[in-house]
Amino acid sequence: MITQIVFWFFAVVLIGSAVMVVSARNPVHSVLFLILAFFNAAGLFLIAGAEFLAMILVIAYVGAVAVLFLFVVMMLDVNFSQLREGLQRYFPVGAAVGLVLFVELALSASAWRIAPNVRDLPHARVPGASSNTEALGELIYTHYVFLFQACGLVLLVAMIGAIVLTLRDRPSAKRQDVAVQHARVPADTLQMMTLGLGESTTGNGGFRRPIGKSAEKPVSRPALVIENSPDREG
Amino acid sequence: MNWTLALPEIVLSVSGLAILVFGVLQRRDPTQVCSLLTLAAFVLTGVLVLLAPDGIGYNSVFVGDDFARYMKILSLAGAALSLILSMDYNRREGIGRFEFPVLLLFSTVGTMVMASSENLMTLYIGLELQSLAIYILCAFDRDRLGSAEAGLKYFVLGSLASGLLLYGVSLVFGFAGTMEYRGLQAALSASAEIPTGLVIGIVFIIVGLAFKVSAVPFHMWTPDVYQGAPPPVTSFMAGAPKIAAFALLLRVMAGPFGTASHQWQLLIELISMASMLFGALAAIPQTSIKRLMAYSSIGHMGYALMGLAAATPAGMRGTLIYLAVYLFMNAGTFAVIVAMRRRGRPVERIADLAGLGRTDPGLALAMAIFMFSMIGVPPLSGFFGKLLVFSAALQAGLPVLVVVGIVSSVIGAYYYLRVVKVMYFDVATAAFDRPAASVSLVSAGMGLVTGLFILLLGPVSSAAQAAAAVLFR
Amino acid sequence: MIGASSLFTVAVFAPLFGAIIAGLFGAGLFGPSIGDRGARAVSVGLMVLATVCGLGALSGALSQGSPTLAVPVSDWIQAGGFRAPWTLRFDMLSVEMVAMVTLVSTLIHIYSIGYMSHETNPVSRFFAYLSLFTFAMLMLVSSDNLIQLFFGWEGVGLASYLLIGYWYDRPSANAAAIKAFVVNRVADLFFMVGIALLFALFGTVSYDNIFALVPDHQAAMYHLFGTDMRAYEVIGVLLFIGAMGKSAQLFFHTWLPDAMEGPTPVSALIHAATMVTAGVFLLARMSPLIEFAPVTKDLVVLIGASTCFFAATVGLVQPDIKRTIAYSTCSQLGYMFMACGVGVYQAGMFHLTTHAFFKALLFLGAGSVIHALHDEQDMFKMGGLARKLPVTCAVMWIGSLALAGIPPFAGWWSKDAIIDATFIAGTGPGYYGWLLGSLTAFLTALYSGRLLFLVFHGKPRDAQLAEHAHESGPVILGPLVVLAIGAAFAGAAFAPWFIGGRQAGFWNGAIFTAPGNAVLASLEQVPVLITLVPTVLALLGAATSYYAYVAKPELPARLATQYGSLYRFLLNKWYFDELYDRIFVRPYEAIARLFWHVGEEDIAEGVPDGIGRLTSGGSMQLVRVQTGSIAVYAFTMLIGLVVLISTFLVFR
Amino acid sequence: MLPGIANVGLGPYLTVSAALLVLGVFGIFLNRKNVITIMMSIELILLAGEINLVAFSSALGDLSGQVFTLFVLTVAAAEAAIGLAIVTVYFRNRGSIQVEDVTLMKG
Repeated sequence: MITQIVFWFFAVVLIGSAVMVVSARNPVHSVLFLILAFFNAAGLFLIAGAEFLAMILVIAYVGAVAVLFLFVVMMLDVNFSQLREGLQRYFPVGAAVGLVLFVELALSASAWRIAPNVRDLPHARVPGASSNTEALGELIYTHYVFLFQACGLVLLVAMIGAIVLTLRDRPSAKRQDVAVQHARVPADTLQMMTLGLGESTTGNGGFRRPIGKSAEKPVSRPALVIENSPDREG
Repeated sequence: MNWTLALPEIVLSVSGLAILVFGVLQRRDPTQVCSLLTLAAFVLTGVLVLLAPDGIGYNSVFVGDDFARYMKILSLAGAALSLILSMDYNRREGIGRFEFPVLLLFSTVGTMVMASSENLMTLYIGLELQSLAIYILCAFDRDRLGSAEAGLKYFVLGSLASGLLLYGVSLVFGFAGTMEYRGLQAALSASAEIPTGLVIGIVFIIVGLAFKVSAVPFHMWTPDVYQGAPPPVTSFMAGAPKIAAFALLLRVMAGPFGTASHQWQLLIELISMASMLFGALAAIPQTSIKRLMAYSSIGHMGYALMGLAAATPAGMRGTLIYLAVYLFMNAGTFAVIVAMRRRGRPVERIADLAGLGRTDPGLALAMAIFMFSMIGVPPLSGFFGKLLVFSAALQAGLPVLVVVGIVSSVIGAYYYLRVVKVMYFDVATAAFDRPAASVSLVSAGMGLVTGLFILLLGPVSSAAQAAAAVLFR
Repeated sequence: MIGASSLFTVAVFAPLFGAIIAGLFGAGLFGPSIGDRGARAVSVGLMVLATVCGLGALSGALSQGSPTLAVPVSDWIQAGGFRAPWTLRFDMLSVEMVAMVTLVSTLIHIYSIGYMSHETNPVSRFFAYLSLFTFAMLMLVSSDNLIQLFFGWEGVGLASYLLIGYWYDRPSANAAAIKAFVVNRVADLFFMVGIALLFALFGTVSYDNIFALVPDHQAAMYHLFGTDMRAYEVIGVLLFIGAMGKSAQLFFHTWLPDAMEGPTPVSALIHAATMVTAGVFLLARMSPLIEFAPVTKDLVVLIGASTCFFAATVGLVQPDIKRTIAYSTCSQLGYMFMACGVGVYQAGMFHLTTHAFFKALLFLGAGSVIHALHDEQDMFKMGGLARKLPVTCAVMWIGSLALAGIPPFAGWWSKDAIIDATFIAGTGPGYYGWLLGSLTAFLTALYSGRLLFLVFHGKPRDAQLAEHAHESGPVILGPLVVLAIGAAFAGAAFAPWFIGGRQAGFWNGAIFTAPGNAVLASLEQVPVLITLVPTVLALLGAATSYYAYVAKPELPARLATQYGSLYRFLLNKWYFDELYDRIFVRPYEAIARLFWHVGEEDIAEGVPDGIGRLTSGGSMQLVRVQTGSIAVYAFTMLIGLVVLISTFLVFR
Repeated sequence: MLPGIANVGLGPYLTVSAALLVLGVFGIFLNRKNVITIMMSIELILLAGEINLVAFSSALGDLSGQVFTLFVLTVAAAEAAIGLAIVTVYFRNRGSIQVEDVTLMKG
C-alpha cells in the first residue's frame, strides 16, 4: 500500500514537471523542472529495484547533463521577453494525434503478460551478487564489455564534437602559455638603464613594452564567412 | 568466446584513436596526413572484414556472417569515397581540420557495428555512434549558417527518431522477454498470437529506421539537410548510414520478426509506395541539384524497400544489389556536385550545369551516365537494381507496388533527363574551376562502375545472394 | 556453316566499332582526332562491310536451308538463378532482318554524306549516332534472349533520343526528343514487367527455353483486379504494349510525327529499318507465345486496324511533306500488326521488308526535295518540280506507287496478302481489319497521289522557290536509285520466299504457326473478287487524287471549308496531343506545382498560417509541406507513426 | 518479479512512460519558443524509454534491461553535449535560437 502511494506521488510529480518542462515560458524554469522530473524518475527506479541507476540518474544526469543545459541557456544570453508563447494554433490537431498515440500505448500496456516461453530465453542474472550495483558491474565488465566499449566511443565522439564545433582560437583572447612563462628570463623583459639626475623616462623613449617570443600570436582564419546566396533560393 | 569476430571494428577504432592522438600532437596542419591515414585504415579494415570469421560472440550481441560482410564492405567503400571527396572540398572551403576524418571513421565504426548487430542493444548503440558523428559532420562548416541549420535540424529530428526507436526496443524487450535476435525469433514463433505491445514496438523500430533511410513520411529532414551540409558529408549520409539502416531493417525484419512478416509487409509496402511517388513528384520543381538529389534518394529508398516488402530471399537480394548500385551512382553524382565550383565558390543550381557537355565533356559524360542509370536505362547499373526488385515484388504477389514503381519511374525520368538536357543542350556558361584529381578520379571511377556494371553483376549478385541466404537461415 | 555465322557476327558488331571510333575520335574527345572526314569514312566503311557480311550471311543461310544456330559471344550476366549468356541467334528471322537493316542503313549513311554536307558543325557525332542506332537495332534483332532484346530495345530508344534532338539548338527538337523518349519509356516499362513475368513464370529468359516450356504453362493464371486472367494473355498484352510504344501504334503514336524534328536521314532510318519495326519483329519473334494468347491476338488486330485507318485519315490533310510520310508509316505499321494479329507473321515480316525499301526511298526522296528547296517542307508551296528534279521525281513515283499498293510494285504484294489474310481469318476482329484495311488502301493511294501531284506537278505555287531548285548530287541520288529498284521489284522477287510456296523451307521454324492456324496456307483460296477489292480501291484512290489535285485543284479547298470541323479534326490528328495534354501533362504539372506552391506559399505566409490551414483543411495537406520548420517535420513523423500503428492494429 | 514492482504492477509504469513519451513529442512539435526546450523534450522521450526498460527488467527478472538503461544514459549524455554544441554554433551564426527562425532551407 505504502509503495503504491509513493509510486503515485512520484509519478504525478514526474508528469507534472514534464508538463512544465514543455510549457514553461522561461527556459531556465524548464531546466529546473527537468531536474525535478529526473529526481522523481529516480524515485520510480528505486521502487522498481534499480538502486544503482537511480543514483546514476541523480548524480550523472542532474549533476552533469542538466547543469550543462543550464550553462548553455545562460551563456546564449537569449532575450526571454522576445520569445513567443507556444501552444497556440495547432494545439487541437496535435492534441488529438497525441491522445490517439497515448491510448494505443496504454491499451497495449494493459495487455502485458509474461511471454509464454520466457523461461527458455537466455537471461542476464548474476546469482551471487549481494546488490544491484555489484550485479550490474559484473555484467557490464564481462558479458557486455563490447557494448560498454562502444559507449566509450560514443562519449569520445561527443567530446571531439563539442570541441570541434565550439572551440575557437580568437586572436584577442588572453591565453596562458606555461612553457613561455617558464622560459622567460629577466633579460627578455627588463632593460636596466641608468638615468642621470633629472632625466625623465620620456627622454629615453618612455616605458618600453617587453620584447620577446610571447609576441607571437596564433593565426586564425576570419571568423565570419558570408553566406552563399544560392542557399536562399531553395 | 571468439573475440576476433569484431577484429575489424576493433582495429578501425584503435586506428581512429591513434590518428586522433597523432593529429593532436602535430604542430603543422595534419589534415591531409590524417585523411590519408584514415583511408589506409579503411582499406586495412576492408581486408580484415573479408578475413573475419563467422559466428556469434560477445555474449550474443555481435554476429559475423556473409550479410554483415557485404554491408560492411559497402559502408567502408562509401565512407572512403566521401573521404576522398572531402579532402579537396574541405581544403578549398577552409574547413580542413583533422577531426573530420576521425569523426567519419567513428561514424563508419558505428555503421559496421549496426551491420553486425545480433541484439537490440547493439542496434541502438551502433546507430547512435553513427548518428552522433554525422550530426557533428553536418555542422562541421560551422561558420556557414546553412551548415549549422542542417546540423540542428538533423540533430533534433534524428534524436526524436532514435528516441522513438529506443521506446520501441523497450516495448519489444518487455513483451518478448529478450533483446537477442535468436531469442526474439524463438519467442515470436512460439506464440500463436503476437501481443499488441510487441506489434507497437516493432512499428516504433520501423519508424526509427525508416527515418535513417529517409523513407516517407519520415523523410522531411532530407532535402534541407542535404542542401545545408557540406557535399562530402551529404554524400556520406546518402551512402553508409542508409546502408547500415537497411542492414538493420533487413536483419531485424527478416530474422527475429520474420515469422510475423505478413504483419509488417503492408507497412513496408505503404512506406515504399509513398517514398517512390513523393521522391518522383516533389523533385520536379527543384532548382538546386542538392535538393534534387535529396528527393531522388527518397525515391530510390522506396525502390530498395520494395525488395524488403517482398519478404523473400529474392527480394532481399534485390534490395542488397540495389543498395550497392545506388551507393556508387550516388558517390559519383556527389563527386560531380563537389566539382561544381566557379571562381573559388561552390555553385549548386541545376542551371549552373548548362553547357557542361562542351566545357567539361568528361564530367558531363559521367553525370549523364549517373542520370540515365538512375532512370534505369539498360545496360547501366540502375536498370539491374530496378529489374531485380520489380521481379521479386511480382513473384511475391505485389502487383500494385510494381505498378506504383513503374509510374514513379516514368515521372522520375523527366527530371533526370532535364539535368542531361541542361548539360548538353543549354547555352554554355563559364567553365567550372578545374576539379582536383581526386574528385575527377571518383567521378570517373564511379562512372565506369555504373556504366560497366554488367561486368560486376556476377560477383556482386553472388555476394548478395549469399548475404540474403543468411537472413533466412 | 561457320562462315555464315561469323559473317553474321561481323555484320552485327561492325556498326558498333563505327560508332565508337566516330564518336570518340571524330571530334578528338579523348586523345587524337581522326577528323570529320575520317570519322565519316570509318563509319560508312564499316557499314558497307556490315552490309556485305549481312547479305553474305543471308545467302549462306539460304544455301544451307535456314538452320537455327546459337552464335556464342561471351558469358554476359550470371546472377543467381538469373543466367543470360551473350549469344546471337542465327535463324531466318534474324538473318533476314540483319540483312535488311544493314542494307537500308548503309544507303542512309551514304545519303547522309551528301545531305549533311551543308552543316557548319562537325558531323562526326551524327555518324556516330547513326551507327549506334543501327547497332542497337541489330542487337535487338539478333538477340538470343529477352534481356538482350531489351538492351537493344532501350539502345534504340536512347539513340533515337540523341538523333531526334541532334539539332539541339532548336527547342522543338529538344521537346520532340524528350517526348519520344518518355512515350517510349511508358511503353517500355510495361514491356519490362512483361519480361519480369515471363521470367517469373518460366524461370528463364532465353527464347529456346521459353518456347520449349510454352505448352507446359498454358493453364497458368494470374489473379488480378478481382478476376482470373490467363498468364499468357497478361504477358502477351504487356509485350504488345511495349511493341505499341516502339511501333507508334494508336495511343502511343504521338511521338512519331514529332520525331520529324531530326534530320531527314534520321527519319528515314527510324521509319524504314530501325525502331518502329522493332514492335512487329517482337511479335514475330515471340510468335510461339502469342499464338497461345487468342485475346491478345484479337487486341493486336483491333489496334493495328484502327491505327492503320486513323493514321491514313490524318495523313490526308497534312501540309508538311515529311509529316504526310510519317503518318503513312504509322498506317503501314498498322497493316503489319494486323497480319501478326491474325497469325500471319510471315506476311507481317514481308510487308516490313518491302516497306523498308519504299519508305526509306520516300523519306530520302523527300529529303532531296527539301534539300533542293532550301529546307522548305510545306507542300502547298511546291509544285511543278518534275522538270527541275527529274530523278527525284521518278523515284518518288516508284516509291509512292509501291506505298499505294499499285501492282506490280513491292507494296502491292505484301499489302494484298495482309488484307486477304484478315478476310480469311474469318473472325470478328479479322473482318474489322479487312474493312478498315481496304478503306485504308483507298486513302493510302489518295494521299500518295496528293503528295506527288502537289510536289511535282501542276504549276509552281512559289515561283521563286521553284526557280532556285536544283537536282541533288550523285551521293544523294545513288542510294535513291538503289532503293527505287528495291521498291519496284522486291515484292515480286521475295513473295514466294516469304509467303508463297517456299515459305516453309525459308522460315524453317523461325516463325511459329499454331497447329490450328491455317490462314497462311489458305491464302490462295481467297475468292478472286475479294482479292481484287484492295487493288481496285487503290486505283480508285489514285484516280481520285488525280481528279482532286490536277483536274480540279480548287476542289480540296472547297471541301475543307465545307466540312470545316472534320477538316480541323483530321488536321489536328484527332486531337490526340490535346487530349494527352489535358489528361496527363497538365495534371502532372499541376501536381508538381501544388507540391511546390504549398511549400512556397506557406513560407510566405509563415508557419502559423500553414498550420492553421492544416488544422482546418485536414492533415492530408501535411505530407506536401516542406516548410523547413522543425515543428512541422516532427509533426509529420508523429502522424506517420500514429498512422502506421493504427494500420497495423487494424489490418493485422 | 521484484517486490516493489509486484506491489505497483507493471501497468502504471508503462502508462507513466507512455505519458512522458507523448509529452516529449508534444514538446518538440508544439514548441515555438526555443531549440533548447526541444532538446529537453528529447530528454523526456529518452527517460520514457528508460523507465520502460527498468520496469520490464524488474518484472522479467532480467538485468539486461538495466544494463541497457545504463548505456542509454551514457548515450543520452553524449547526445545532449553534441546537441548543445550545435545549438551554440547555430546561435553564433544566427543570433537567435527561436524555432521559427530555423527555416533558411525549405521547399
